Amino acid sequence: MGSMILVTNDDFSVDEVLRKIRNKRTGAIVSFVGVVREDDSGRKIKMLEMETYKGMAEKELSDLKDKAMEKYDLEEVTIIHRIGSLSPGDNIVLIAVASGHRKEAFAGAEFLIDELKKVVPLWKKEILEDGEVWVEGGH
Amino acid sequence: MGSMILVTNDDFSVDEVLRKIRNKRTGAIVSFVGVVREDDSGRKIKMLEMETYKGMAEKELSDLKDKAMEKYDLEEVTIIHRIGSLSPGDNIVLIAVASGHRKEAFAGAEFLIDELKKVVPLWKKEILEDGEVWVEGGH
Amino acid sequence: MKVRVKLFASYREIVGQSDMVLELRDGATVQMLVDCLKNRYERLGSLTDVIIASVNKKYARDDVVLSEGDEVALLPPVSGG
Amino acid sequence: MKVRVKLFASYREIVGQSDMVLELRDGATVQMLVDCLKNRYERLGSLTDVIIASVNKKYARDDVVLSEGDEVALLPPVSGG
Repeated sequence: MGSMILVTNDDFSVDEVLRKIRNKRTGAIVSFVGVVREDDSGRKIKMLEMETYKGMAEKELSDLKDKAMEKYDLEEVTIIHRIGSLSPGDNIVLIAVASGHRKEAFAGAEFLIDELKKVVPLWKKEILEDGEVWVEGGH
Repeated sequence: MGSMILVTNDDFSVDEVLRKIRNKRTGAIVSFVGVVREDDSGRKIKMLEMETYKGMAEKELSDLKDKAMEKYDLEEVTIIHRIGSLSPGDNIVLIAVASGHRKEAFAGAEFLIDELKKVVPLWKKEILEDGEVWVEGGH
Repeated sequence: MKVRVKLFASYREIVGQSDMVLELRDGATVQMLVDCLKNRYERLGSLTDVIIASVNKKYARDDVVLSEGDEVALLPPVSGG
Repeated sequence: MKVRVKLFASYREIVGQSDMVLELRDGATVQMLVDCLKNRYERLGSLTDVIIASVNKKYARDDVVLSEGDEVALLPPVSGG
């Protein structure tokens, strides 16, 4: 079992995740990495603070993983979401999906990041040049 | 410029590519990694031999990159395709697409791998338990 | 009965604390707890009509009846990823 | 005139070599070169009706007229990725 769910302060290695996630039937691995933008719709970002509801976030991510694996024909799914202080250019989230074929892997990865932004208890505060703002609603 | 086109015998580091490909506007990086399956539609694969038309493959990949960047709103595109002898579980190809937002990144990456399989002069020979076969047509 | 309340992100900042214990009458629902906090913290009430809540780390509807010792969280619109 | 011919994958195996130089009459097209090779190598002719070709590393239509020194490649259906 190469699947994993993790909410953590630490950065991740995509190479390591991709090495663990593959099995004998894996032909395609699609991954999504979310990155802290320096410029978000005109707002100049100095820093991001990510907050989570520990325990519930992991449970919601795990439910999403199960839903995606059933909905698409996926072999393995790993989701890592970072919390704490992040700077522009830093990784925020990794979604990696291994499947026999690429269509399912693309569809599964896109489904997972779309749903993550809707239901998983994670909150993003942008620290700007001139103040701070809680981002509301996935985008 | 974090974009790159490469046809090579060597394996690649996704972490390294993802580090180089991001810029200040990058919010999403979608990557596709093709992997040698051990079992391809019932055929038990011992080895893969990838052959290319050197020069033309790079030109076709570069054209595809330009096409994708124009068609979708992409910041950077890196494509690495391996040639030579590959074993089950090995990486074959990496497509990494950096964009401001995820929808374009997903669409761009899927477009690139679909087109790569149609037009780029690369050929795959499967070495099976009981013989060998040139794979014809992307799948 | 006593329930534990957890507050996150903008709600936490408005209320000024991330954790509290509330004393509610037996049979109280999620909606009643939310209304009680909206009354106590004016800015929470004016911020939004609908507040999403969880009970024991599961999303819960307004009409869920609470029990002694439940952990209820008020969840601002999420923005992960 | 002389053109250089390159063969890949299954075509290379059928013909038994990856490179050759062909002498063609002036004004010869891609189609004529392909037909010439199909005649010379029977299995190439029986394998497929249509053979995709490139001239100087660009995909080329059958009716492209060749020039002295061109590099023409016969490309089996690709299977990268």
